[in-house]
Amino acid sequence: MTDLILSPQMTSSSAPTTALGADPAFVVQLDAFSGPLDLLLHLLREEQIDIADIPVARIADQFLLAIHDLGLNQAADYLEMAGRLLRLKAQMLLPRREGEEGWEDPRHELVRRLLEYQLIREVAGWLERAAERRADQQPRGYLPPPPDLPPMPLTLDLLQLLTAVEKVIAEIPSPVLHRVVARPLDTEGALRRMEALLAERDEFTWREALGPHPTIVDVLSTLLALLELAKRGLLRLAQAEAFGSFVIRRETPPPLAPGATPEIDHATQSPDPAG
Amino acid sequence: MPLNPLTQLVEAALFAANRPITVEELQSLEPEAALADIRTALDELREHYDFDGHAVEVVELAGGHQILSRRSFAEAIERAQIAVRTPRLTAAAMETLAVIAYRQPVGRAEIEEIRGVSAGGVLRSLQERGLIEVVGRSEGMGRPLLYGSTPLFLELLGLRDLAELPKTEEFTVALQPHRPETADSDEAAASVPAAS
Amino acid sequence: MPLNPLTQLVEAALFAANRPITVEELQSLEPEAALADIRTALDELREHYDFDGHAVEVVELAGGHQILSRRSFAEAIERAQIAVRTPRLTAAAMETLAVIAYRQPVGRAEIEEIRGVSAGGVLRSLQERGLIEVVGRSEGMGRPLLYGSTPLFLELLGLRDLAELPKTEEFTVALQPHRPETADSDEAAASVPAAS
Repeated sequence: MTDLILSPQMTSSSAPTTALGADPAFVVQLDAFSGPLDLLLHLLREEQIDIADIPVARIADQFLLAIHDLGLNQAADYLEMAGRLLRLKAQMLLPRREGEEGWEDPRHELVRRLLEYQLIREVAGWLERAAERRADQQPRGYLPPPPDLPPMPLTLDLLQLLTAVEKVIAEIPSPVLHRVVARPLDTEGALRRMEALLAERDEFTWREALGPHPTIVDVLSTLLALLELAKRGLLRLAQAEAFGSFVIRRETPPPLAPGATPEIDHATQSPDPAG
Repeated sequence: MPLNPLTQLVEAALFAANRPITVEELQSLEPEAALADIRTALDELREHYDFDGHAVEVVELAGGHQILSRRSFAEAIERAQIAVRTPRLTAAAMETLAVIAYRQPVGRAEIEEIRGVSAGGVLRSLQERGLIEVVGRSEGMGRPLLYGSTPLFLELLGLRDLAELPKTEEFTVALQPHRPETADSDEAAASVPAAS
Repeated sequence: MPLNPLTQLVEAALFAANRPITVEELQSLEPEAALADIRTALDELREHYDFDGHAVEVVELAGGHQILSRRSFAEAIERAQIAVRTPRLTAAAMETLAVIAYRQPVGRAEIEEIRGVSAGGVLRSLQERGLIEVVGRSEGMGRPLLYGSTPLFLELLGLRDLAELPKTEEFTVALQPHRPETADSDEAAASVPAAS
C-alpha cells in the first residue's frame, strides 16, 4: 500500500499536463467525481483515448497524479483503483510471444467495467433529466391535518409481532459464550470414596471406581485420589493391556476386618475366639 | 371561458403554496401587475370555481388566500384518505419494533447490532407513528437516545401492559438483556456445563 | 359547463391526496361507480383543466393520477418564493438509483462493483427518502439484502411505471468505445437525448 502514496516527483516525469493538475479550481472540487471509474473516464476523455485500447502505463500514472492533486489519495475506493491500474501496468509489461494461444488482454476486465459504468452514467443522466422535468410541476403544497381523525388504523397484530421476533432471533448470530467457572477438584471426597471401596473389596476396576455418570471433575478427582493412595502403598494399579481398563487391587489388609483376609485365615485358624 | 394569464399564475401559486398567500406575495409573481389586478384575478378564479362546480374553492384566511376543497366533500375525502392508505408496517419496522418491545430501553446501536442493518429511518417512522418514543439517554459514549414502546403500541396489539407480551424460552434467551456472568454463584451448577 | 358529481368527487380526492391515486382507489369513493365511470370522470376533469386553461393538470404517474401545476408556472412560483423546488439528488445517488432501477433486485456488493465505490451511505439515504426499499435477501453468503425501487421513485421521475424507463439498448451510443474523432458529437448528444 505504501507505494501508492505518491510524491509528485514520482509521476511528474511521465505525466503530461492534465487539465486536473493545471486548473486549481478543479482541485478544490472534491465532489467533482462520483468515483474512481468516473475519474478514469474523465482522464480517457481528456486524452481522447479509445476505451478499447487504453495505454495503461500512461493512464495509471495520470490516475495516480490526479488522485494526488485532488486529495483523493486517502480514499479507499480510489486507492483500490490505483492498485488495479498498477497491477495492470505490470501485467502489460510482461513479455508475450506473438500470436500466443490463450493470451487474454489483461485490460479486458477494466474495459468491461468502464463500458458498464458508462452505461450507468447515461442512465443516471436520463433519470436526472426526468427528475428535473418532474420538479417543474408542483404538487399541491398545502395539506391540512386530518380533522380529528382517530390515529391511522395500523395493521399490527400480535402474531405479526411474534413472527418478527422469531425473524430477528433467527438472524442473530448465535453468540459464542464460554462460561468459565472455577471448579476445584474434590480430591478429598474421592479419597474417602476410594478408602470406603477398598475397605469393602480387594479388587475393583477403574470404571467401578468412577461410579455411574462421572463428570470430568469426578474423573480427575478419582485419578488423583488413586495415585495418592498408591503412593501411600495402600493399593496397586494394574493394567492388563495398553489402553485397557486398569484394575485397582488392595495392597494391605483392611484394618477393620482381619478375619476376612485369606492369609490370616490360613495361619491362625485356632486362635479365633469364636472358633 | 378560459382563464386569463394572471389568473392562471395566481391559481398555480395558490395551488403550490403550503400556506395562505397574501395579495402582496401574489403580486411579486408578476411585478407589472397592480394589487388591484391581483384582486381581480382572485375574484375570477373564485367565480370560475363556483360557476363550474369545482370541488375546490378560494378561501380567505389568516390574512391570505388559499385553495381548499369544499366542505361538502369533506366526508368523501376523509373516506378516500382511509381507502387510500392502509398503513401497514414494513418488515423492517416490525422487526425493529420487536427488538424494542422486548429489550427496552434500548439504543439505536444495539438495535442495529441485532438486526444487522441501519435503523435510523425505521426508528424515525415508528416514532412518527407514535409506536415508540425516546425514554431516556444511555450513560454510554455520546449518551445515545434510548427507545421504548408507547401506550399506542399496546393499544394496537390489544395488550394491557408489556408483561402481557408472550414469553417463550427462545425469546428470553435471545432478547433478554445481557447480564454479566457471576462466576461464584454458579458453583452449584458446576456439574451442569450447558446453562439450560 | 359544470362538472358532473362523480368528476367533482374525483377532483376532491385527487386534490386532497398529495400523491398519485389509482383508479381503484378512486372507485372506493363511490362504490356504485364502475372503473369505466372513474376513467370517464378523470377524462372529463383533464379536459376541463385543459379547455379552461387551468394552471393545473391531471398527470398519470407511478401507477396513479395526480393533480400537478403546469410546467410553465414553475419558474414564477419559485421566483416569488411561494413554493420550493424538489432538491436535486447528487450524482452518486442518481448513479445508485440507476443501477437499482435497472438491476433490481440487486445487492450492495453488485452496486459497489459497478460504481467502483462503497455504497453504504448512499443506500441508507435513498432508503430514508423512500426511493428504494429492501425487497428481499439474496441466497448468497451472509444472505445480503436486495434493494428495489419504490413507487416514490417513479413519482420523483414522473414515470407511470418502470416500463417507461428506456431500454438499455437505447443507450448503446454510450457503449460504443469512445473514439477521438467522435468525441465532440458524442458529448453534444449525451446532453440532449431524453429531452422530449
